[in-house]
Amino acid sequence: MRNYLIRRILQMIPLLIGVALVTFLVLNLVGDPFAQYALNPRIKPEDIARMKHAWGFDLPIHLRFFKWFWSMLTGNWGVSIFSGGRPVAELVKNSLLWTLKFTVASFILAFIVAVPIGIYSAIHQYSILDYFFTGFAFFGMSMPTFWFSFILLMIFGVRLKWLPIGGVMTPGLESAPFLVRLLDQTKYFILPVVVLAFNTMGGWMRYSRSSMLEVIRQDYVRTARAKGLSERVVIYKHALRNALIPIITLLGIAIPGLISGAMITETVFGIPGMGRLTLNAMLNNDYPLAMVTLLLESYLLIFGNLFADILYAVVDPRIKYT
Amino acid sequence: MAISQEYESELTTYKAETYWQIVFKRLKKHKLAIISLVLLIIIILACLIGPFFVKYHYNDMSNYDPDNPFVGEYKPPSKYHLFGTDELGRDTLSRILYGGRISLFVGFASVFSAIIIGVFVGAISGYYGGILDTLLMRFTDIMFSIPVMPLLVVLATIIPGGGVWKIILVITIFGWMTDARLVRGVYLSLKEQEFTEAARAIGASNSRIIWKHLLPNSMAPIIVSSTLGVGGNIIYEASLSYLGFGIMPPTPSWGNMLQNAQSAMFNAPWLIWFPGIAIFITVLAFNFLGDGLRDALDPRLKL
Amino acid sequence: MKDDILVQTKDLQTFFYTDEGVVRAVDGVDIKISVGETLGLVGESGCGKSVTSLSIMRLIPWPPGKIVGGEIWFKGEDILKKSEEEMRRIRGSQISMIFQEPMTSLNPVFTVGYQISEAVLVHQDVTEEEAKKRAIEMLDLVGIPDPEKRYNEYPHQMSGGMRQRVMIAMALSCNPDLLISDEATTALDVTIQAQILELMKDLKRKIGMAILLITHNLSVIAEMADNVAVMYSGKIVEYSDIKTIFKSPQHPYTYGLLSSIPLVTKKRVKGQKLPIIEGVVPNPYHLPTGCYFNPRCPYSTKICREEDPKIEEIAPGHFVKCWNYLKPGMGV
Amino acid sequence: MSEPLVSVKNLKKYFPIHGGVLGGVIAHVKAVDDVSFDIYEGETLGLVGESGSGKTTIGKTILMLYPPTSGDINFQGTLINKLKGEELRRLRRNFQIIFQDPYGSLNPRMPISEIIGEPLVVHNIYKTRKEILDRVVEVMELVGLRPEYINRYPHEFSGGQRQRIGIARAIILNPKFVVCDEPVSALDVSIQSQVINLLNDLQEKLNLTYLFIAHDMAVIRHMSDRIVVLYLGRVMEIAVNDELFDSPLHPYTQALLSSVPIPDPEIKKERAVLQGDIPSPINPPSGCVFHTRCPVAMPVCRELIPEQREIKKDHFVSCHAVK
Repeated sequence: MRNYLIRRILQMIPLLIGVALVTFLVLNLVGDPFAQYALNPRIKPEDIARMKHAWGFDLPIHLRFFKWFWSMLTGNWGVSIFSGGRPVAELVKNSLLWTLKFTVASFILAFIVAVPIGIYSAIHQYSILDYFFTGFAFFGMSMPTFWFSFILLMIFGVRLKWLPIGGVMTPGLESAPFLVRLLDQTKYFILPVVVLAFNTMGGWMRYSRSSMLEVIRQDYVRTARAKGLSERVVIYKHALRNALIPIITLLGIAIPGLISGAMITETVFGIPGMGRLTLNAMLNNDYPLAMVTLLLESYLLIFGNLFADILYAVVDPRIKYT
Repeated sequence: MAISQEYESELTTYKAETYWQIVFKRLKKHKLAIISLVLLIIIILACLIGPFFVKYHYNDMSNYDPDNPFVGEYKPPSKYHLFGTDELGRDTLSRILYGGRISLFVGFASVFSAIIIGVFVGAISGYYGGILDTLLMRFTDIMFSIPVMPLLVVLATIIPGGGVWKIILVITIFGWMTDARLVRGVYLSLKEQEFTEAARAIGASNSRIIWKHLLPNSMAPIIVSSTLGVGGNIIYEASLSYLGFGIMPPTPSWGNMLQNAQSAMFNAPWLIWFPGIAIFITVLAFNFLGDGLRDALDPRLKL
Repeated sequence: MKDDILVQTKDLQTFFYTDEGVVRAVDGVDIKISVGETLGLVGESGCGKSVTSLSIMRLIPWPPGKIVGGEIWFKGEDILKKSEEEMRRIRGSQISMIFQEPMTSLNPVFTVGYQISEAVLVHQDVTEEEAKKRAIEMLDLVGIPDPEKRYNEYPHQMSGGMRQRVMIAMALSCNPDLLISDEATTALDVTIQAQILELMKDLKRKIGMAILLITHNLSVIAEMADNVAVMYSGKIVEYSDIKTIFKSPQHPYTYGLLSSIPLVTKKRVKGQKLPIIEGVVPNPYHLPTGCYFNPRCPYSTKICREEDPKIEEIAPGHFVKCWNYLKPGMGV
Repeated sequence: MSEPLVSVKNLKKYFPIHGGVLGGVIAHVKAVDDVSFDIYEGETLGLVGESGSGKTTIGKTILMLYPPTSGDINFQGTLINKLKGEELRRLRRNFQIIFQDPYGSLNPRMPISEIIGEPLVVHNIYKTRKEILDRVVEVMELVGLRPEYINRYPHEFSGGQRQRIGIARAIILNPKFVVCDEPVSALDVSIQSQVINLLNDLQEKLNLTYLFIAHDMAVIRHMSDRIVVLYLGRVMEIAVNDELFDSPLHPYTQALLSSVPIPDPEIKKERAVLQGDIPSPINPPSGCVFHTRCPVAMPVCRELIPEQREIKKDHFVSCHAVK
């Protein structure tokens, strides 16, 4: 187990560097981002020169990469000109907080809804409810996130006016008591969280279902029955314990989808999160900022996967001893 | 020797169905997959032929006509414009049919090119193993570690142009890794099978084994993943277009038709409904078909 | 004698309903096992021997399988009439089963000790402490060294032979009246198989349970069984005590099987052919008319091709399902 | 006996195991460890052993399907372990293999005409398609397959027939030497004898030399002229058929023979059951690999690897206890 963990963490290092390299290359090899800055009358030439130096643009490309990577690691992320010279770290911190808040919420929602349903479907394969849930799962998988958001907004925001149609909080509530703010926040988050969860749920249901179906076929489930255990114990103890092991990998698998989905959901609902930040950075050709956000999102994904793998090793006794 | 002629006919003749007959027979039992297949054929035909039969060109902006309240901008569905008109008074139906061509083409073409790259990388990696495999797979891991949507947006920005081919290129750049991993996995397991060893034992060359023995045996998962992939890519195209990084107007695609729709939510909901439904139904059909194919091609069902 | 009967199946029929058609996996099987008897059930793959045993356990998975006819009497009661709850109390305590694949038959996420004590806990009114003690006792009984330590190990830490011992320990932990062994030694190496066979003999002497021994290996049958039933395509074709079967088999299939297996004790004559049974086992979806064995039978006559024979008692305790048994010219 | 057709000298095959913190090689599976034997033209050499004995690995390494870790494989005067690429491919027509698994050894997407005929295509033996098909039909008849089935796919055949297809593929190039890797162990009892007879028949007709690998002592006895007994990747004993079965010298061979059940209820034999498990080939015991289970083990067995000695004529034993 210890070896497994150390190996797993060591394997991550080239990945971290590689992702940084790709991010760096993609956003640098295309051209000089400062060429576009120069066209902008709002930016002073000396600012450009200062930034060129700060980002190492006066260095050869490989040295520039190391300089950049080092400044990334040390948290020295610079300032974003298009956001009025605010420090990138501050922009990212705020955005990351919003993104985490609502992705984690939808992650939990998706997990607690999808996994039990998937398990249920497997146990009652070919029952009416199984068909219903299968349909539901495909529905979720096939629905473009933004379109689904539109529909929900049209129904709950425009027609019924139950929920706000965008933003993250009602203006003027910044200093209200905590509970009031929480309630307010919940109101704003319901739609985006549901949309994002809905999008992930379908895949999870199918995955949990097939994982459980796979386990039910195994010899040891027959052994458990032959022992005289009740069907409940056979399913919920012997089978489920095994089925949950691959389901844990979902934690890792789900993160890319969540990050991608979050980008769209944030845009539709006007949540100032990481996705929106990346998007705006790209729209404004603010490459230094985009590089930070892209790198951070990738690292989020890599660490999420690491977490899932560790959890996997904890639950599966077969990994402990290798 | 061994078997006397008299009895043999009774002993041996199983039904002589080919692999694809068996697969199709299994697929037929999957009602939703068959319905989806039919539906997809209809959708594809409609998009291909449809534009020749509709009254309006997709870019026609019908002029204001004081005598006809159904013609003009933001008109709801009527017998003149079955799916209504958009902010410029263009016929939504015509745009959906034409946009379908674009969306479907993007879906198919990017899946196709991703498969070419993915199969090549996966096959080489899985068959030869060693350093080559390690390098290719580490690169795949890296590509996998960058979240798709942000990467798409970045790629769409830095690659110049706004056409269909650019979007296909962009989707291909991130899309090949799934196929590569898939094919590699299949090759790794097939490589251990005795029929691969048998091919080596008779003296078959590596390239013969890779392309003639192993590739046909990895078709099943590739077919399933591409079917699901077409649907997925249609959604990616739509999402990119919605974010403003996709197919650029005036060329219609299902995605960019929805681009301005958010602001039309209050007064022209049909502009949201129709393109969305087109995407949804098409993707749903691809997903059902892919699921049916997965069951029909399941390698665990012994042949 | 009659009162000694522990298990008896009467005209048992278990069918599988698949897309290609109905497979009559077990089609009218009558076997009986007395208290303390070892019955060998022998046949090739697909002949229905495993389905017979799973039917007795009532563990046929539906869909696609189903017991569609017949009776299974266990200790004077028809277990096909029992409720699932009553049946559950029989499984693992009065009838136990061990399977072919020791590598996959144990649950990978629980310790072997836990899996044994679980069997004790469901069937006996004991505390967890006592169940654990019993499990360790059982591990010791089946010859696993250092049982206290092994109790806490996971299946993947054990070899195939050890896992099969664990399976036996689990099966015998509640002192069953009948142990069903479904090809339990087939996957094992020959020196390990010898260990397990010796263990089973030894335990049988100590515990006195009856055994239904299912195998395709005639040598294992010869070593272990008191009586033998030979199955072919879902039916019993010959049934007798062990010596009669091996000395004077009456069914051409039994005879063919016995004479076609190479013997470790027989001197080699280079170029000498083994007697063979021609052809292959019939496709279960397209069974031949008449006697199922007739296309492969060297003694097949017109009636064999037209009508399926009934099983007959040709001598006390010796049953044969064949039109031509002991007929002149059969050469058996 | 004349010059050997195949001569194996000090063959070793270790498979690396990756693991540890850096995922490097942490150990080896010593599948074959210092094995030497000869195979003479026209004979059947039986190779017998339990799982982990390395018998299949030996068979496949001799054919260079796995590159040996060390040692020499001499085929008719050519050290084939020294050959590379094209040279080796050319020579492959002389030695072939029949596999254990009749399901896994045939490509499910190829009709059997292509499966059986592929060696001809690969080695450019016949030019036209008709010539190839004629030869395929000829071989199919030889192994007892009806030529009408030539365009069918493997899934349409039963296990025994598939094994015949595999045999046809192996003999179509008229090889001199065939490795039979447990060719009957996956088959039903009634089919085993058919395939055994077929193999004997073909050996006679085509003058084949067999390396016959099996774990079933009875099948080995029926098939082999001479027998090599393996345990944990090492040779325990080599002897002529009757000699080995009538007077086995190595304690392992004795135990192995005594473990085999006999299909005769009259014989209630007292068997010497070997205690304990087969050790893992990853970390085999020191000295004689059998000493952990050996009933006559001495202190020296733990220390020294016994040499392979010719105790009687053509009877080799690797054991300290055998005098």
